[in-house]
Amino acid sequence: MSETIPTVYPGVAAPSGTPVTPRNIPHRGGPENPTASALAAQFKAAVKRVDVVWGETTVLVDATRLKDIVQWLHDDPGQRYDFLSDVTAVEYRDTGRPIEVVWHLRSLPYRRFLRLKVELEKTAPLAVDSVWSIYKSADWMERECYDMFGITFRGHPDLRRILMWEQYREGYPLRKDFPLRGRFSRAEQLRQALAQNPEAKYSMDELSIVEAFEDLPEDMRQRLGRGEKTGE
Amino acid sequence: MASSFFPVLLLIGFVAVNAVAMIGLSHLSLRLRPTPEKDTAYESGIPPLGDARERFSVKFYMVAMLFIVFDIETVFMIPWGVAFRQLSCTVPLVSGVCPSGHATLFGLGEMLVFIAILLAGLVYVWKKGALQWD
Amino acid sequence: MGLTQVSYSPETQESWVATKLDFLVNWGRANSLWPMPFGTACCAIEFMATAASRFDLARFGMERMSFSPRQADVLICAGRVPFKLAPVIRRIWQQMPQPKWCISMGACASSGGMFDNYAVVQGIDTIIPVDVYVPGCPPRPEGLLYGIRMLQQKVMRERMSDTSIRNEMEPDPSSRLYIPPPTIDELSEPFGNSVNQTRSTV
Amino acid sequence: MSDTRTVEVELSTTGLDAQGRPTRTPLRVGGDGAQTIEAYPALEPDFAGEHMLINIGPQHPATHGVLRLVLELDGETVVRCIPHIGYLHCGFEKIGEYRQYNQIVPWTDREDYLNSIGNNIAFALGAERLFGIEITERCTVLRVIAGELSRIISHLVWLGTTCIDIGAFTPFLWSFQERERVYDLLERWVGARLTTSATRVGGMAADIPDGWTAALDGFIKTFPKTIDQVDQMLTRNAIWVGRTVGLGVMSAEEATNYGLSGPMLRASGVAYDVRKDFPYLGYETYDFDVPVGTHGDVYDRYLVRMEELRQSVRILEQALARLPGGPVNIDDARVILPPKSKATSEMESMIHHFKQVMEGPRPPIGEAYVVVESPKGEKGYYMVSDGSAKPVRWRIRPPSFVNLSAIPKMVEGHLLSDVIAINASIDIVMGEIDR
Repeated sequence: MSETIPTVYPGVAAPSGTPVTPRNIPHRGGPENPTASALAAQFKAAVKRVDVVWGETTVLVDATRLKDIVQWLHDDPGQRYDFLSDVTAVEYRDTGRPIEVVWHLRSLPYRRFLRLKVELEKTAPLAVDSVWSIYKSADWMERECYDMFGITFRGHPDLRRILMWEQYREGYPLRKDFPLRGRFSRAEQLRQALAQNPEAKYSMDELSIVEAFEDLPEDMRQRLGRGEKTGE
Repeated sequence: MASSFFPVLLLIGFVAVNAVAMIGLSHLSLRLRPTPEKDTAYESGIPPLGDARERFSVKFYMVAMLFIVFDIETVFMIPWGVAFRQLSCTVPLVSGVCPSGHATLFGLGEMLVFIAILLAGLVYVWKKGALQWD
Repeated sequence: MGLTQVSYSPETQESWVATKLDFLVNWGRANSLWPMPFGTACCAIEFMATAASRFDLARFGMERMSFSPRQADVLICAGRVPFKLAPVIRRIWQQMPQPKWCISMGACASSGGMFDNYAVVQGIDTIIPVDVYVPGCPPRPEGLLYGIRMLQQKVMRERMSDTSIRNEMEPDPSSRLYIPPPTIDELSEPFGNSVNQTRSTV
Repeated sequence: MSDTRTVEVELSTTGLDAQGRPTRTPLRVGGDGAQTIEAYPALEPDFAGEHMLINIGPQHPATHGVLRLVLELDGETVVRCIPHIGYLHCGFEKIGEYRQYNQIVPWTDREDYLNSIGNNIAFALGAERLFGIEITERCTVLRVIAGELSRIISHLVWLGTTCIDIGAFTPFLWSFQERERVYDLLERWVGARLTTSATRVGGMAADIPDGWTAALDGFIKTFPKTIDQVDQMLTRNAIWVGRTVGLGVMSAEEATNYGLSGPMLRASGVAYDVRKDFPYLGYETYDFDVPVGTHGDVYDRYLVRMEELRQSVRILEQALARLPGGPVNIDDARVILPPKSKATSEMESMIHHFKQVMEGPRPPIGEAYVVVESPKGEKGYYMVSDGSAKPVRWRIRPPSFVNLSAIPKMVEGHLLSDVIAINASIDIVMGEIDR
């Protein structure tokens, strides 16, 4: 982990002059965030493309080098991107195009905003490095990204579904091939929701806290023994 | 003297009748419709796990005991308060008031001794660390 | 005794004493319904506004909110119910002692509302029996008060001798549902504009 | 001296039960096999009680919605807290891909239903960035007014419910009485109390009726009195201070690293306010200051939010003073409906009207992520468009979702009743957390 950074007062390191509401921003080619050029200099091959869309600098990076890039952005005194605003994924409507995983980073002292993108081919298993070790806020966001898109984050401490319940059979809702009303009929969806066994309400470590193995009925214990994950 | 017990008996009788009537009537008019879910414990809508009969740490029990000791102490103050005038008056009261010149501080002294004893108990408990919570 | 028809018709041939006793009991029940606010979403905020001082719920005897089902009379489902919450609301409904009623507050609780997608129960009447539906998104406090008044009138018309309305419903063991699946599918059918809004591209 | 020792012991059972855990079998010395056993810690009298698992579950008065906290309790102190969310997941982001831009506005109300008109503004700003259009001067000031009104009613609900959680019932009635007055203002403007759907891409649903500014002025004059009453009642109240000081402390680095934003971050000492650092709607021209706490505990969050209420009133005064005349909607027919009079009289406007209603506006290909200072924190909509009338992705950046993810860290070690106070101080809205 990086050394602890002193109390962060926004704008302390930013160039002088109070920021103003941006007006008539060009669609492409606006003023670029200086971090983009610094990134290109630091990680030459990893930075594939830099473009400025509606005034926001977007850097497309190589998936394998992502973790070092984010670590460098977080630790480097010249960048200090200490606020991870969002981790999400985008799947386009034409099936050929790869899924993009997007990180929105913000540097409070330098008042800068940067968007990192990584493209994951749909043919290969969707996996990318987790940035949980750098930003603790990524924990739940990555779990939600896994829950909604099926993208596994390598290195995440506890990658489980966070919004749907653990034994949700219908797949990953935000994928474009997932129908809006779900795959099963309404009655089947309701039956599956109501038919969850009681231990589905508790994660494995909660069961171990209470040493509740004894008072679980026999069939539930086999299910747990077979390694069926529980918990919501 | 005997007649003065009638209101007390009346009160006890009324309380007993009231209690029995409430429980009895509701028991008679009630119609139980048990279902498996209705009998399980309510834990915010989630099936409970583990039983509540856990071993609690001993500090809860000790605080309860200390509370009872000092609560009874205040209970004993009530009869003392009622009879305070009689205690601190060497001659029988005249229409509820002690004739002047005969009032002594015997009643007060008696209660202070009682409290001093319990205070010693409190100091002992305090030094022993029973009140030490965490 | 001819009690097979619905017990709310007042002209059943009951003795004077029975109807007067019914009136007394129903009057007591109707004017002291303890609501269990099963508040999930926006309707819960409007329910809090109804319980606050301007649209006072206490005028109708419903001031005492009971958050435990053991003392509740009315389950007011204020807000949308996702599938993950379905077992919770069913368990709470089963843990409420009889006599109990249910108000489904808002369009989302009554019919899934605008959430016609994979995640939301299309109306809590597929899970629990509902007595009064309050339309609106969220219903204005007056709308909810009107729904509560309607429930009170329904309580006033009940007959103690007809015990069928107080029986606990048992879900059918094979599918754990109260209502047969075809009925649930038919109830949850998309209707109106919701039919052609399932295309992601235009 | 290592505390393991070798003892010749004859065990009747294998010593491990089915789950592979040591069974507490009586030690009987003697017999042949020598067995190494760690010295049982239980040799000296064991006063510690076993841990208990309780559910502050989805249906609970103090969880402000359907949050479920599973707590492992040792006596009364919380040893571990495992939050379970998702009980109000209604698939907002999936529906966003099936709706045109102006049809998404009603969804933004229902998502964070305490700050509905604030969300409309956040969505409208994001969409206008995506379309590349600039809104009129009057619409900018009207949105500032609406945003600050929304911050006031959201903080008032937080105030009311936190006071109920910690035990004071009267502030709930005071704050909801003030909310009703703001509801009247919003209802006269937009027609709805809670689900306002007030903005459109490129303007507002309606201009403010006449007499509305006078009513707003009346509210601005009398509202600070209520804040002072609550302040007088709570700030130096021994019970309130005793229940909130030193609870759920988050230092500045932790708060930034956990991604907290809004009053949660500012209470920890980080002065990050989107209106000052990444301004929008001309906030840099308004004169207001940002309250920053020092300790990052529940009491500081209370103070920061109370101060924000006063600052919002200050902004409202300045915005009301500079409210310019002119049209509310831009007159770009590609994006916004032409006024009804023109639509029924001119042929071209009628065609535009028909096209807007049937197909909805179409943004150029691109993506936009505009961030707004919502009462809970940094709220933003990340929209990706491929040129069609429906977005490819409509991502909601939920501040309470990230703020809540820090609850295990804040809660562990405190008492059970403190869990309720800390949870109330995060000001969570489950609709936004579960989307």
